[in-house]
Amino acid sequence: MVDLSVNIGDLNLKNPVMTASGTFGYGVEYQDFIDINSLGGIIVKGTTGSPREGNPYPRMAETPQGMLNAVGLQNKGVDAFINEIWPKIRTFDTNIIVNVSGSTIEEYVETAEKLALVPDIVGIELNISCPNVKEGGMAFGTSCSSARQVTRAVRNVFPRHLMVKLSPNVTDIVEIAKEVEDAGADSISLVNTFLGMAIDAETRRPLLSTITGGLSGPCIKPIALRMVWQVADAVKVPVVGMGGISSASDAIEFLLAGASAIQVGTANFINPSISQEIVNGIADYLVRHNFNSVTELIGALELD
Amino acid sequence: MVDLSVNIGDLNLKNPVMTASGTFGYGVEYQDFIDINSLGGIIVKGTTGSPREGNPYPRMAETPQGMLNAVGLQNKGVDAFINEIWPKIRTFDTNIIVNVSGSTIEEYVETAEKLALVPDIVGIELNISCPNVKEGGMAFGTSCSSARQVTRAVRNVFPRHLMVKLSPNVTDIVEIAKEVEDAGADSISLVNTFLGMAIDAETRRPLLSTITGGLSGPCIKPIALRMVWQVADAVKVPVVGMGGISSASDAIEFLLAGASAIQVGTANFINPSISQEIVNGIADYLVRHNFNSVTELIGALELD
Amino acid sequence: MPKKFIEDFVILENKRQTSEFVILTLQHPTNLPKIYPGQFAEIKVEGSPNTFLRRPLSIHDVDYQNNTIKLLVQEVGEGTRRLAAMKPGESLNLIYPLGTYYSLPSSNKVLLVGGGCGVAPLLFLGRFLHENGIKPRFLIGAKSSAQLVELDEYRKLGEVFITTEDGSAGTKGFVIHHPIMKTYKPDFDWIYTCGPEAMMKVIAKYALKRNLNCEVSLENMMACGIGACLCCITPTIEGNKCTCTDGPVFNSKYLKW
Amino acid sequence: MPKKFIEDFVILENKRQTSEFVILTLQHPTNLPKIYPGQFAEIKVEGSPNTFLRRPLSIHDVDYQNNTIKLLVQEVGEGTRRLAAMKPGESLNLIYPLGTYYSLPSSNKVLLVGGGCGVAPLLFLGRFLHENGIKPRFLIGAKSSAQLVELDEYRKLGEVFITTEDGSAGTKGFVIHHPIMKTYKPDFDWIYTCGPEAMMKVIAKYALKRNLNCEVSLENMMACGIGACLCCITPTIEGNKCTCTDGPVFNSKYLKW
Ligand SMILES: Cc1cc2nc3c(=O)[nH]c(=O)nc-3n(C[C@H](O)[C@H](O)[C@H](O)COP(=O)(O)OP(=O)(O)OC[C@H]3O[C@@H](n4cnc5c(N)ncnc54)[C@H](O)[C@@H]3O)c2cc1C
Ligand SMILES: Cc1cc2nc3c(=O)[nH]c(=O)nc-3n(C[C@H](O)[C@H](O)[C@H](O)COP(=O)(O)OP(=O)(O)OC[C@H]3O[C@@H](n4cnc5c(N)ncnc54)[C@H](O)[C@@H]3O)c2cc1C
Ligand SMILES: Cc1cc2nc3c(=O)[nH]c(=O)nc-3n(C[C@H](O)[C@H](O)[C@H](O)COP(=O)(O)O)c2cc1C
Ligand SMILES: Cc1cc2nc3c(=O)[nH]c(=O)nc-3n(C[C@H](O)[C@H](O)[C@H](O)COP(=O)(O)O)c2cc1C
Ligand code: FES
Ligand code: FES
Repeated sequence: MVDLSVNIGDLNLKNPVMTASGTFGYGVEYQDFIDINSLGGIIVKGTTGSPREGNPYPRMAETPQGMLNAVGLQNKGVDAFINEIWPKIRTFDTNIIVNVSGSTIEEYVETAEKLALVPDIVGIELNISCPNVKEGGMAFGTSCSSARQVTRAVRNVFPRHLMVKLSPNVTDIVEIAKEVEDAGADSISLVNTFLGMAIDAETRRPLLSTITGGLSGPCIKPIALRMVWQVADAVKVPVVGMGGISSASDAIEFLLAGASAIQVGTANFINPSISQEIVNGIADYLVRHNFNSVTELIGALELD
Repeated sequence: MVDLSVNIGDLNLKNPVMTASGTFGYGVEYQDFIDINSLGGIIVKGTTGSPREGNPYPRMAETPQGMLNAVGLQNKGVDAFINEIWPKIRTFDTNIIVNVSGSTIEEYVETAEKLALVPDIVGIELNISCPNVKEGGMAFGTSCSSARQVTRAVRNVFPRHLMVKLSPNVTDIVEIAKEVEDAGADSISLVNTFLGMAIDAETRRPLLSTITGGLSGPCIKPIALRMVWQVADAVKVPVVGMGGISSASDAIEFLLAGASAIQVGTANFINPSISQEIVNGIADYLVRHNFNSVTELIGALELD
Repeated sequence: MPKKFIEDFVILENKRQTSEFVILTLQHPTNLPKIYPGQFAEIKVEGSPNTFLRRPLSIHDVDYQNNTIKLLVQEVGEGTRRLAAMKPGESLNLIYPLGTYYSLPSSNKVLLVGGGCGVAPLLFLGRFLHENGIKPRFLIGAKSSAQLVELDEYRKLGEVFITTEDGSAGTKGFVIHHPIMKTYKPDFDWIYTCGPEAMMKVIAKYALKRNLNCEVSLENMMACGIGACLCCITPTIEGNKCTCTDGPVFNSKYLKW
Repeated sequence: MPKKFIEDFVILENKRQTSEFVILTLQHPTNLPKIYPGQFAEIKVEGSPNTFLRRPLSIHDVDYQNNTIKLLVQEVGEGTRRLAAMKPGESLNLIYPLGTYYSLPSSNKVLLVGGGCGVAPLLFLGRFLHENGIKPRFLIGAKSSAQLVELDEYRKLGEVFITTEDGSAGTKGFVIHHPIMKTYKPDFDWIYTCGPEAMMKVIAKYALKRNLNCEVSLENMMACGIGACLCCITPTIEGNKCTCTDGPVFNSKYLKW
């Protein structure tokens, strides 16, 4: 039997396959299609200090091998998450990581503090990269100083695993990654969505209520893979890669580029069983290529 | 008859459809497929001070709705361009713009000076955004100060139309666009390719000899369109939009976002007649929607 | 929530109705799960390079005997064009059955109002009502007679009224202009509607004013269809709700229309 | 340069040869332009979402009488799998004829060496030589007899020698191990080869050493196929050359091998 388990800092994952925030609900939505417990982890929907209604409809547009979304962090807020949602999902036998979003450092800190009080929440993913909110969000992830500030502030109040999720909408992602590592992140996940736009030529109107939105799906994979490769090469903390992963082979590419684990996002919409199929596909690959452990693939890209 | 002509500063184009540098050779390669003279303009392959052999094979990888290239500015140098190539193409009845690339400001300036001496070259496109060369290239396009410096230096020696082509691999493209406008650009074209990467999971090797390369094609369209919209809104000089344009409808989206003209790149590889088909498609659209002139579409995106 | 499935169906028949509409009959190899009228499927369109996401389509009819379902497809873009071109023997992957469904009325005087491809769920709903001892009446609106589909099927289940915008069949005008709209309560006090949003809004207002029960079925853009992405929301008096799980069938009084 | 065309062909026949190979016969509605052996077409693969660029394939055979061309397709990935699944009546868009071609030899003692899908241009070349009064000999290498395709067609044109890696047909080993390779000059002084690069390199070295003329056909990755993108280069003694316009057929002595 091949060994699929990986460690991301102090988190032990059954396998390197997690699901990306905002694309997998709270896991329960996918229970009819896969065994949630077979995954390495799930990252739940972005959670904010107060409840949010998100952006107006339309929030979605299809693009070549991808989609734009402008959900804008619709969620019931951290209190409702802890009181209503967490009790229903905490019994899943996988790592459930709470994606934390906000408009101000105070909001991030307040949310993280509340989650810190729930001892069985093993970790949070700090979303400093959401392009779909008017204030904060991506702004934190596109400057070194604010990325550092928000990471350090949350680090101070959250004692368990702190994953920080980077925005790809930057000139030099390595610079930001290093700041975040320095400020105390236990791991770094990337990428969030790219800021994009879509227009209906016939009506001459934007397809999203917010005009711009976040681009995800296979179309972004080459850029995401490049960024993961650059960041994994530059930081010591583990890197969690994502962006367009839709097959075991895509996942393996991210591992080869240096990711210790991966997240599956938009692909869940097209095939709700894909995350489990990717777990199986990685196992098959290891057997076929005579590896004993998936850790042998991490950063194993062969250069001359 | 609808009026398809547009002006980009002092350049008059029969129609807003040009072809993008590096994707249309010197025009002659496409003569069997379309009437070159039916285009608004063509931007020829990146030209440097000295001849360049470019990067080793493999230089290309297919990606979801896109491709990566790592050609690396292979060209015969500006002298050969002026003496051997220009005489063969100067009789085309369209705007032929020379894409100028380099590793140092001196190289850019030297190339532009030589081109300035050929009076019937109507304009150059300054490529400060090529991701495929070790030195210079994209580096000039990702910092405000170097973008300003190289633009100003070339402006000083080139008296005719100076289009500056921006890199999308930046946090804030508007900032760079404003610098370039300020430094004397007559127009701004965007976007060049996104830095990306591709790996063959089976061989565990990069698919490009240079590991990373430039991503182009429909996959990048949503991001390119967003950037064009942002830049067109922020600068006074005309904007030339590109990135994944493969149909008349794509072209119209860029015009609506504020581009005064567009360039067709990767799509030429898949359908060598596409540029001419786009010209016709725009004309049809204008008739169908009761416009008299294509200029009515420029920046005509309807917001509430 | 009833269980959802991802499964391959085989196309048994592709029957063209008009220049825009086809009806696909799909067969499932084993017993179908219980499906309710108003529910839909998310369909993977193969061989259509620009169709990235699945496409939501109503379940148009169900035959538990033969394990078949029908889809009524209106060709509007690349995805539906590809679906409409599918041939018997080809296979199609569905996530189904999804979403809420029309509720059983507490009255037996019901009117089903459909327009455009919005008629899709009404045949199945009509059959369901009929099986439950309720005789539905149908009011179907179209641009012109050429867009009218399967009238004989509806007629098997109940009375059918028609409006066309050009007057080429039935009453000229929109559904709201049909004389039957004047005879609510005696004739009906429960309305089910599906069709263009503008039409449904008119019907919903009409029903509200007269205190008639009204259920509408929304066709918002969807990415996942299973409540995971929050793209398909519609504003309700209880906040934003997902059209794919809290809908597509809503009681119109909850909608912020 | 002869003129290039973008045109739709209709599939007349899809004939499976082995588990990996099919031969497609495509018909053009009007007269074909002149095509030379070694030239190729860039083919648009429809209905294969992950096949973005065209696929280069050699012209395997030409019939000017019936305006048909043949393609020998080896299934290696999504694009070639889709092509291999095409049915008569479907249409296929080609940019053709592209690239350089094998030159007419100054000798009439020629050996055509092919391996894998590299045999594709050799049938047409053999026919061309035959029509020009030259009797070609073929040396064809494969992994095993199951990979050998269309031997009878080659035999109509000249003598055929076989090697297989597992010895299941002909001489066991690689093409270079075949006894005929010992009898150059008397038997041949001109070699045309197409196949895996490793094989062609061995043949090219062999030819260089013995001062035999040798033309090879490269299968570099291509984006445009018409000399516009500079993606397909191969290093030559005169610098980087495009495989699609300066090749695919090169005299091996120019290559930096
Ligand atoms: C719950 C539900 C049930 C539906 N039932 C049916 C049905 O039974 N029969 C039927 O023909 N259609 C039905 N639709 C609409 C159908 O989903 C869309 O027409 C289809 O997705 C368009 O895909 P396309 O690729 O052909 O068009 P595209 O090329 O994607 O778009 C063409 C046009 O259709 C619009 N469109 C695209 N997706 C949707 C969408 N999800 N909803 C509304 N408009 C859209 C676009 O804005 C565009 O103007 C239903 C939609 C929903 C949400
Ligand atoms: C001038 C020329 C003539 C050719 N003639 C024939 C022919 O007659 N019959 C035939 O079956 N094949 C021929 N090929 C090879 C053929 O083009 C590739 O096998 C095909 O493009 C692969 O497409 P795919 O989508 O099936 O595979 P992909 O999924 O794209 O790739 C599968 C594998 O094939 C490799 N590959 C992809 N594209 C090429 C390429 N252009 N050249 C070489 N390897 C590639 C990939 O690296 C990968 O390992 C020729 C290639 C060239 C350049
Ligand atoms: C509909 C949608 C909603 C998302 N919501 C969130 C979110 O709440 N928080 C977050 O950090 N990322 C969010 N993302 C980003 C994804 O987690 C992921 O980073 C991105 O989609 C790229 O991966 P993919 O290409 O595999 O989808 C969302 C993405 C989509 C498509
Ligand atoms: C093969 C290739 C070569 C290119 N060479 C150049 C170049 O020499 N100079 C330049 O400014 N841009 C070059 N580009 C970038 C294109 O001009 C264009 O900016 C980019 O491809 C985005 O447009 P598209 O998506 O329509 O292709 C090249 C692109 C490709 C694909
Ligand atoms: S479509 Fe994803 S939540 Fe409704
Ligand atoms: S494939 Fe584009 S130059 Fe050869």
